[in-house]
Amino acid sequence: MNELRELARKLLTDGEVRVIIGWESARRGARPMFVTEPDGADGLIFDARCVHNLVTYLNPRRDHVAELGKIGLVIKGCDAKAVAGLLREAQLTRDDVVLIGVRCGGVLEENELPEAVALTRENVAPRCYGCDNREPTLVDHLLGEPQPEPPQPAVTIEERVAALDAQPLQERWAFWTGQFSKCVRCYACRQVCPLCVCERCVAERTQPQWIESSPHARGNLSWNITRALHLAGRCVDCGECERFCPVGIPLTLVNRKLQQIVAERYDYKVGEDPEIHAPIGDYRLDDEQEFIK
Amino acid sequence: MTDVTDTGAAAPQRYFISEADLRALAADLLGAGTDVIAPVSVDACQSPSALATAACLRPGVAPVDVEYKAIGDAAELDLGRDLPVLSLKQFFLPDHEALCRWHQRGLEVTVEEVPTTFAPRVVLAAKPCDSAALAVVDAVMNWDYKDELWNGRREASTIFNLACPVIDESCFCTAVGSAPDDVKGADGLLTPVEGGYVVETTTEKGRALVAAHPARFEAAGDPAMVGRIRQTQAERAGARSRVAANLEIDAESVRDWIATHFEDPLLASLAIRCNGCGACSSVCPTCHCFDIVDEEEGVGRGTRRRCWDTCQAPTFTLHASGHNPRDDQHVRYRQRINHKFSIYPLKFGEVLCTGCGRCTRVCHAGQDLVEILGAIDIAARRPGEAAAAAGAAAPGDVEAAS
Amino acid sequence: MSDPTQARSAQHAGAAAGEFEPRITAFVCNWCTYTGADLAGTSRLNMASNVRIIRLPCTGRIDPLFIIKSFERGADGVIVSGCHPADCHYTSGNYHARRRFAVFHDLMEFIGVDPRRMTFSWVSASEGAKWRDVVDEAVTNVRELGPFDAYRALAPEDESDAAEASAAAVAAAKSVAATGSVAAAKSVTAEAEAS
Amino acid sequence: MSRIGVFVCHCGENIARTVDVAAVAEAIKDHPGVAFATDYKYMCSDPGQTMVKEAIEEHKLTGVVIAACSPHMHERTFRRACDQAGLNKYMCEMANIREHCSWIHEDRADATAKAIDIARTIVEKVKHNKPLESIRIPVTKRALVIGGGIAGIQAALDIADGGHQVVLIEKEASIGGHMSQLSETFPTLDCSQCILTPRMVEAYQHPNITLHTWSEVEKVDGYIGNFEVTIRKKARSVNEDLCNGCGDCQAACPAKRIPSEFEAGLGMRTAIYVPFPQAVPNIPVLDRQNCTLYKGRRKGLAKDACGKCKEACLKGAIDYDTEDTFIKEDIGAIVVATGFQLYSIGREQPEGLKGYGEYGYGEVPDVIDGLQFERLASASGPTAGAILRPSDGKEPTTVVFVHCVGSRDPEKGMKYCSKICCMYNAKHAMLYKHKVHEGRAVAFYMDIRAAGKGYDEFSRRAIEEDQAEYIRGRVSRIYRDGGKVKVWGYDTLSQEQVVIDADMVVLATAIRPQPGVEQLAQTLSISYDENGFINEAHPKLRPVETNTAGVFVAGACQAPRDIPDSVAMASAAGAKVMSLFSADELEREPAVAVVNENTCIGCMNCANVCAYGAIEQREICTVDGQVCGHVAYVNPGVCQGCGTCQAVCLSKSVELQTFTDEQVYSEINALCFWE
Repeated sequence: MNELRELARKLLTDGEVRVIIGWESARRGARPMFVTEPDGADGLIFDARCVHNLVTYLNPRRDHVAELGKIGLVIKGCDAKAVAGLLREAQLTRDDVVLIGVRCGGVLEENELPEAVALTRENVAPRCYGCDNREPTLVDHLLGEPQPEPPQPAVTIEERVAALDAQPLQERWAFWTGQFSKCVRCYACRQVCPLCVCERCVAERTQPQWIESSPHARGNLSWNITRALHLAGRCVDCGECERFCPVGIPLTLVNRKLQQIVAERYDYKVGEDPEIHAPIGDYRLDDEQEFIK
Repeated sequence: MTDVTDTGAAAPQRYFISEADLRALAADLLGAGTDVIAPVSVDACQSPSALATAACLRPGVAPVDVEYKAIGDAAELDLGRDLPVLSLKQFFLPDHEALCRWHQRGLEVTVEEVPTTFAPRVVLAAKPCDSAALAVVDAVMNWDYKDELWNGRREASTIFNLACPVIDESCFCTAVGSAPDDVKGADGLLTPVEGGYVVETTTEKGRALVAAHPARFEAAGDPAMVGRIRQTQAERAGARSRVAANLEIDAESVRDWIATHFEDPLLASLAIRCNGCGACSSVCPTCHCFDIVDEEEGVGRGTRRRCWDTCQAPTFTLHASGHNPRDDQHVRYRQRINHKFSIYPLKFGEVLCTGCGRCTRVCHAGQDLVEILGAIDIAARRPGEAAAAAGAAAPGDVEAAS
Repeated sequence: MSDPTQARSAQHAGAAAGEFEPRITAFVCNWCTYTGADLAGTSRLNMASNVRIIRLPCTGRIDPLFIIKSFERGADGVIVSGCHPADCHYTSGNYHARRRFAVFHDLMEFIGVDPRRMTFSWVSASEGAKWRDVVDEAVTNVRELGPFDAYRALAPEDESDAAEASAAAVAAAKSVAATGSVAAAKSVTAEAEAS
Repeated sequence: MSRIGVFVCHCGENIARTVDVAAVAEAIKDHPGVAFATDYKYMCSDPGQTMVKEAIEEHKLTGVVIAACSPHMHERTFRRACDQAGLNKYMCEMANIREHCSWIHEDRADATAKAIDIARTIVEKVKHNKPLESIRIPVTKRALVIGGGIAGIQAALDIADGGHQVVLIEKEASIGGHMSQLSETFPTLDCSQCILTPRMVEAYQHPNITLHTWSEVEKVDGYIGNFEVTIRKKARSVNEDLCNGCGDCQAACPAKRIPSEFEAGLGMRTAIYVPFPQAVPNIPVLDRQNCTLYKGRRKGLAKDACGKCKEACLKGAIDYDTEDTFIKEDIGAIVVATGFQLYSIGREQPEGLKGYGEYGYGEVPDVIDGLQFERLASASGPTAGAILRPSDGKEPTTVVFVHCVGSRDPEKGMKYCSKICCMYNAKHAMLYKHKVHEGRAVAFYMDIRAAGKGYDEFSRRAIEEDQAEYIRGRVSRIYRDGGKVKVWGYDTLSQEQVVIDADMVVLATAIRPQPGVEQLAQTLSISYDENGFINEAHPKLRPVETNTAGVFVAGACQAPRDIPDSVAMASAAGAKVMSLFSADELEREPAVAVVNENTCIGCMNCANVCAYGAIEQREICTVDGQVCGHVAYVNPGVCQGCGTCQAVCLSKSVELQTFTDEQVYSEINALCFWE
């Protein structure tokens, strides 16, 4: 932690960055912190409560953050994939940001706690299970000691996806239409997604209106399918969409399913290399086509 | 805030209703074909239980949510639980509703209006912060154009609040002129006591409901009532002070400071972590902005609907020209604060917030209205300390500095 | 492959009795499948009449939104068809489409849509007969699955109800009947009943 | 508000038999936006078209739908008609109720219902059509011809004679290509250089042709009509303007034992050299690899080891320090004519080829390939035309010619037939017999492929008049046996082993594309097949076009070709170029994608999927000219209108005109099955 504070203080003092975006411990638990004064650096923390994918603040839609000037961003391994995503799609110039990587041993599912608690099968964020990227490589600085593997959660995301896959079609339909019918179209999932970079979302087009704007079951289904498809092969599995969803739609399950699809079909895994093309928009002559007559 | 010991209006009638009688009352109403809306526990998955556990149940997340629902059976009543995820707003300004429908054949177009009168319904155990919100929003729904759909639903509804038993660090109703036992916007109040509830009616509608079901209510005068009431007095006072401990502000000072500090870097700095997700507006009992959309159902036929919108969305103020006067998130967040705590009170004399704290609870970026109002209050009343408080980043001032 | 003649005879019986008639929207590329369908015509290959073709330059142009919207508008099934791999008039449009639809296909299945409602095929300009088979098979499959009521059930409660629709349709039918066209009248009524 | 006219065609009985056309017209009248609907026996007939034109006038139609046959059939017809009536032709669409309806259905009710739906769909599309103007692209009337062989020369001359500027580039020091190496040509046995040299000179002196020898294509930007080509002029060390071709430098050059490429290794040249006496231009190049001076410099000697040629040059044309230079040319069309090389079938092989070590090529001096024999037979060759074998310069009394060495051999060589070998083998046999009357010419062949005017007669003459012995069979082994070359073969007709003591063996080796053609193809973004031959746009109908507009192909770089084929192809390519140059502007259908710069975020997904490289990144600026971001830009000259970019654009910021989202949405909407 001191390591992090020292570095932040130095970067700010040397004027290498104008703001450090990291985490702080506040009234209701850990939350993003924006440090512009060297002394503010002492408020920075990194522990299992630091769930937020701060890369979302690099998203070009965040003018008010960009206005602060050059950013020093604290990222976990999983967050680095989002940075790679922005670079891959020309939404970010690598030199415009200083990346401070922190070695990560997994984070909590519920982060609004006065202080960090030890990770257990019950409280660990399921997405951390099997994480292969706990030490970001895309970074300018890598801090912290190597961390132990996070524990296996009581219920893994794979198990939940498998549980759905095991259900008959009608059950799955009932489940998902039920879930999506809760959606009130606040679009929080989109706003917090580091990869939802569009200036004007297709959901806001009215001519033609591919996606009905009002939150009824039919429009909600179109929206949620489209959101998922647009992230196919791009989603970095940071889980922010689900975390921010005020009505608790398990978007992680859809995202994970799509990760499985591109992995099985195209042997593709979202990674930290911006040079590797996303699977959609790319092709191989011998892509399997068993579903095509 | 309505003090039960002394009211400006007609003194409240007091009754007692037992847990059983309350359910019986609900059953009577349902039997008579009256909709009964109440907080109920719902399966977070609304799906076969196998899936509920396997697919939805996430460690650390409650398997059930509390929601306001039109119940089908008195047994569903589940009073006294947490604050519902969505406020009571949805029953007066639904997230989407038809305004009219159109049909076109050849060159002839017919428009079909929607009804603006509604069947009577009863809301049981509404949260005081939710009913109060309805009263606050009544003002904007009637100051110029009379919103028939809103008013129709208001008139059709009889609301009984439940003195709030769940108070956490995000609550601040007392700071914005409400209270955990407020009856504002409601027709009566239920206060839990041994074996049931003390019932107070504060409006004609409230009294009418009691009058219609005499068998369910024990009238006052019963000696036991005195004790019960004394007990509730104490609990209610305690609840109020617990909320007050979270936040105390001078609403007028805050109102005037915001009005005169539009460009103050503090406002920008307070907005810095906001992602503009707009979830706060969706769950807010007082946010009432809506969008109007035409949704086709094939060639020459469709429905015009209004649905919730939020000033936190960039498209909210996007002009046809492409220009956007609020093209930046901290500006949009300022608008939210400004509208609720300055513009609205200046226009309608009331703060557009009842301190339910939903916006704070729902914000996973850590935007904390208790903290934000506190900071503004300090700036307004003790400018010296404000400077220190505004240590955090502010796009405005950094820009100025650079 | 089911027996196409069966698919068709069933259909005519159905139309007459006003029973369920699958409604299928087809999105096809201009150079291979559309031309293949033309060939089916010039070869007078009789096939089920439940499919409505929308012509696009290339399967590469086809967006999953088209399919979703078709279901929203009451289609019971969709067909997407284009040039065989390596035959794409635009060299690689169909390869991109293939990936898009593979992912879409799997996702829809996960969401609970029966994949048999979505037929994907490669039909070249010389495969009029294959187009016939694709159409007939799709119709047979969807006929077995029945109407896609699950999707229509998602319609908002305040949407114009079917009664109005059929009323309107019957009115239309009358206007058409007035011109002495029993055929069209019957067809339009059939639509009304189907909805 | 749209005013659409719908015209339902009976097509005689073709549609009316199964579709109640009157009912279709009647039903469509109720469709929102339809101002007029009718049916007629033959819409495509003159009266039919007139009906459309008059209706456009009378009903002030904003769009026209012809419910008839496939758009592939008559779209042009009706669009022309609308155009004549003053309605933008892109406001007219066809509803296909014949091929897609009346011809494939029997039940009248079903067919009629479907026809109504089809008409509705297209009406909805037309309601969202926009008037479009065809795209005009300026054309630079200047052609680039790559390769100075007979094909390149022919194409260059044809285009130049057509009055257009041509830039002809050749990577060797002289134009002429392989044809200049040949002695006589089949089937007429006229001297190759006698017919070629005048063409070379003509090309060199032509006022419209700029010749760059010792040059290669470095880079190609732009698109049809507007290429910018960067040419690398390799350092020649000889000033082309000063040199008068006197040849003193060659005489003075001490390095005289360098195998001559032109002589196929049978003769020697100096380090500074003109490839052959008739070279065009007659200006030497300095072969830095073999030059004593440069060898010295590479070793890092303080002082130049030689300099004789410079001393010898009275014009002072020699400069040892010249470097590669680059010139940019604005070009409208490109002809690729890079020609071929012979499959060198020695033991050592590049690119994993197996080679034919068992034939002793490269080891047995008297085993030579076709081009080497051409040089032996050539009057200007190392032996002044006398057939003398390389090992001892004696006249061979028995010469064996082996066909199909490396051709038609999927196992070890190329799958394809090299096409010209049968003919040149016959020619070689004849030339040999004409010069060595007592000699014995034996040819091992698989099949005689002599399709072509006078070809079969020619090969028969070799057998019947010149007594060349043709043995049908393959050769298994060739090796040195004292003064002889033993040839083991098999006669498949007499089913006998054949062993011949030959004095010399000529191998008809396979024809392959020039080395480096793949890189060139990539530079031009044209495709090539597994063997490296350039792909034509269509094997039958577009044989001299490539899949990149404005780039054409001629000669043996596309497939093995003989001289007449190459020349014909070159003229065809020339004609294509000239038709492209016939107008100042190129007119294209406006079916291209257009980017909405207000919503594009420049993620460039569209560029990734564009098969034509039509999409590039473009900076956008604020009103005060500050760069504020980048967006995608679609070059209408290159876009082919597939719309793949639109489907991958997440924000729907690129629209394919003629198939916009509005149009497709409306068609889907028209098929609303709720009504």
